[in-house]
Amino acid sequence: MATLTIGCFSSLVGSMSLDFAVKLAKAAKEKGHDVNMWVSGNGTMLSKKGQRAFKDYSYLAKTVEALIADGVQVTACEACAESRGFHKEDTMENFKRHSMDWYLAKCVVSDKVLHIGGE
Amino acid sequence: MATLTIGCFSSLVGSMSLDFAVKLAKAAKEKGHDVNMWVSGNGTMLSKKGQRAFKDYSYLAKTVEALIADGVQVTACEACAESRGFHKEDTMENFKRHSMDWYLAKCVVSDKVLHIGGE
Amino acid sequence: MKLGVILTEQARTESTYERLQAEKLSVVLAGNGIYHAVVKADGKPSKVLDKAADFYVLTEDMETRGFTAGDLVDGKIKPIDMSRLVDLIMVEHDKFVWL
Amino acid sequence: MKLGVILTEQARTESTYERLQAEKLSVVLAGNGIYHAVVKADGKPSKVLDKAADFYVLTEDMETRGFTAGDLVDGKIKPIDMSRLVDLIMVEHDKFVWL
Amino acid sequence: MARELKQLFVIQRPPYKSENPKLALTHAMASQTAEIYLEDGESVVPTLAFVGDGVLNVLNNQQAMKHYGLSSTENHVQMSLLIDLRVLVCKEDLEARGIGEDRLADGSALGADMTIEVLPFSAIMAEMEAADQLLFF
Amino acid sequence: MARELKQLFVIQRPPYKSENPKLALTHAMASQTAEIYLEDGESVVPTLAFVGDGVLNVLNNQQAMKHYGLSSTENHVQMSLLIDLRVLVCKEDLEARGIGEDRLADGSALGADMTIEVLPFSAIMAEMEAADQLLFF
Repeated sequence: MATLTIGCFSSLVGSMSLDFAVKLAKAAKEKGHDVNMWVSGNGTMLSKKGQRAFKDYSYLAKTVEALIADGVQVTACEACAESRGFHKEDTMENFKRHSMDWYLAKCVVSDKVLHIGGE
Repeated sequence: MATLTIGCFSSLVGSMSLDFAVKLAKAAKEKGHDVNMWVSGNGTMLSKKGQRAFKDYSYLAKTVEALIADGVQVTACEACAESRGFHKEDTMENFKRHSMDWYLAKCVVSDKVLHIGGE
Repeated sequence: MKLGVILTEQARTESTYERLQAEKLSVVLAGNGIYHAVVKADGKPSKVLDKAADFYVLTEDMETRGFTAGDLVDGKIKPIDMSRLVDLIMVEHDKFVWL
Repeated sequence: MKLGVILTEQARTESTYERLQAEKLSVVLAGNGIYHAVVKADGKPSKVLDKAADFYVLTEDMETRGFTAGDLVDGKIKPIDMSRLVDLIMVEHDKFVWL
Repeated sequence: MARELKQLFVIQRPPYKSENPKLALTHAMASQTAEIYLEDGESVVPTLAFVGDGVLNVLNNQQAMKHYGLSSTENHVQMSLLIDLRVLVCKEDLEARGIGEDRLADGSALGADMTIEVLPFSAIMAEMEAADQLLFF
Repeated sequence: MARELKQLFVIQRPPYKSENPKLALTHAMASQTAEIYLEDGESVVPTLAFVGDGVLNVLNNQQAMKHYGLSSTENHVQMSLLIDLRVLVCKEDLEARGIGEDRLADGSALGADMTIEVLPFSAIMAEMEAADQLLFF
């Protein structure tokens, strides 16, 4: 088995790209791979605690919590989060925050990287 | 003088559309018009309190506070905000929250509407 | 109707813009829409400019992206500021849309 | 190189995709990219399919948008699930990019 | 002042990649309750017009709930029909994409009397002209 | 294991409408400090390649600070050159847009030794081939 690092810049709810990233992380984990996940830009919305489930909106918080419990390292870009007013106390439990160098360092020790840019 | 209602769905920081909406609101207000502003979807990010100013990221919180103090009614879609984990206690002071009917009702009493869709 | 259109993307692939009709039509190039006013597409001026309309470009968005009025590809495009845009919206057109 | 590409937009206006070259090239249509697999563009199959590549479409994204394998415009497009995509990324290609 | 405001919501983007078209539908449906903010005699009547890639929103058989736990855009179209909103779809844009009219969302399962109106672009352009306010999504 | 990872960041979107190109630049620059997370002998070297509408990012005279209080994408390109990152720009894509090479960002004002390399797409394709990892923005 190998290591996959997924980076994602896309916003919560809107684009479905973050939904895709979370689904892919889950599928890779289920196949026995190690998975890291980096969210930056509007992707940091994923880290906000207290997301409410409505059926009209994508709801990813629960899946992300399960991934984290399952050993997936999920990390938000600290500066991107702070600029949006997401501080440490706004962050989902066990959702890490680091500067962008964390992502590059994870790439170094990963067999594969999928970077999801765009909105 | 007349009344302008601006609606905006675009995300904070990313697209510059929200920057445009805020600038237009300010310019219209300075020319003596009444202005209402509605943010929905990812636009509700504008309502998050505690946004930090960095020169690498758009920073609109201060301008929005000044607009509100100046009598511009700025309102976020409540469901869109809640789904993203932005609750009442996460919201900038005097930034209102209502359901979507507020926007339509403001349109009824406005001379002009500019609706900014897209990301 | 007197219709104003704000274009903010450099890529227009759908055909709504091409099909819009109005007695008076104004097109405001703002955000990344300013590229239609200052850069070419495959060596030719943007097709967006083919429309029978009055064209405006938001100076501040043009300058933000590294261009000035001297770069405009067509003399019919008028540089404006946000204050002038307010008048276009509030006084000179019936409806204004963000495409 | 063995290169995989994920396309998630229904509109491709820039030319990077057209110019990509690899000994082995796979294109995965996901998100709104699935429209290239199931709807026409001006009555013809999407130009995206002109590329010399292996084509895949993510079944769940196709179904989300109201289409099934019966709607595929070309028999060369293979429906896959997320688990199969993991193998394409982790095992069968050197690099995978999201265009 | 008694006033019925006519709004035309023009949806030009495809579903799911952007939340925009779904928000157009939910905002239009909110017209039902807008009166709590309005004076007597005031009301707002939105009409929905799908053009360009926006026509992809009104397809039937969307399985968003099954795959993403998300109510489908189709479902929102059906609900709009149920509350008697007019839903217009551009004929030429359906044809260019090879989408037959048998593929369009149907509100009757939910009990809607209204059906989707497939119209040439010229008729939708006339609706833009007639509307008091135009909102593009 | 000693290892130098070569990453190619391919930027295909224009600036400002999306935060994406600027994030590409800031992520690339973060390679300078990534070693705090790495073993001895490990390092990461990103190269930036601007193609398609992405070439619009590297223009000079961007006035984002004046008009939006925002550091310009040009400034980030200059900073990238200053820390000796390679910055590649597609020649054909500049030409198609009528942009001369005299319009490109210059890092020398900040003291950079590196300059932007204008290359045909085929040369950028060869860089994609040579890179260990490819990240598209």
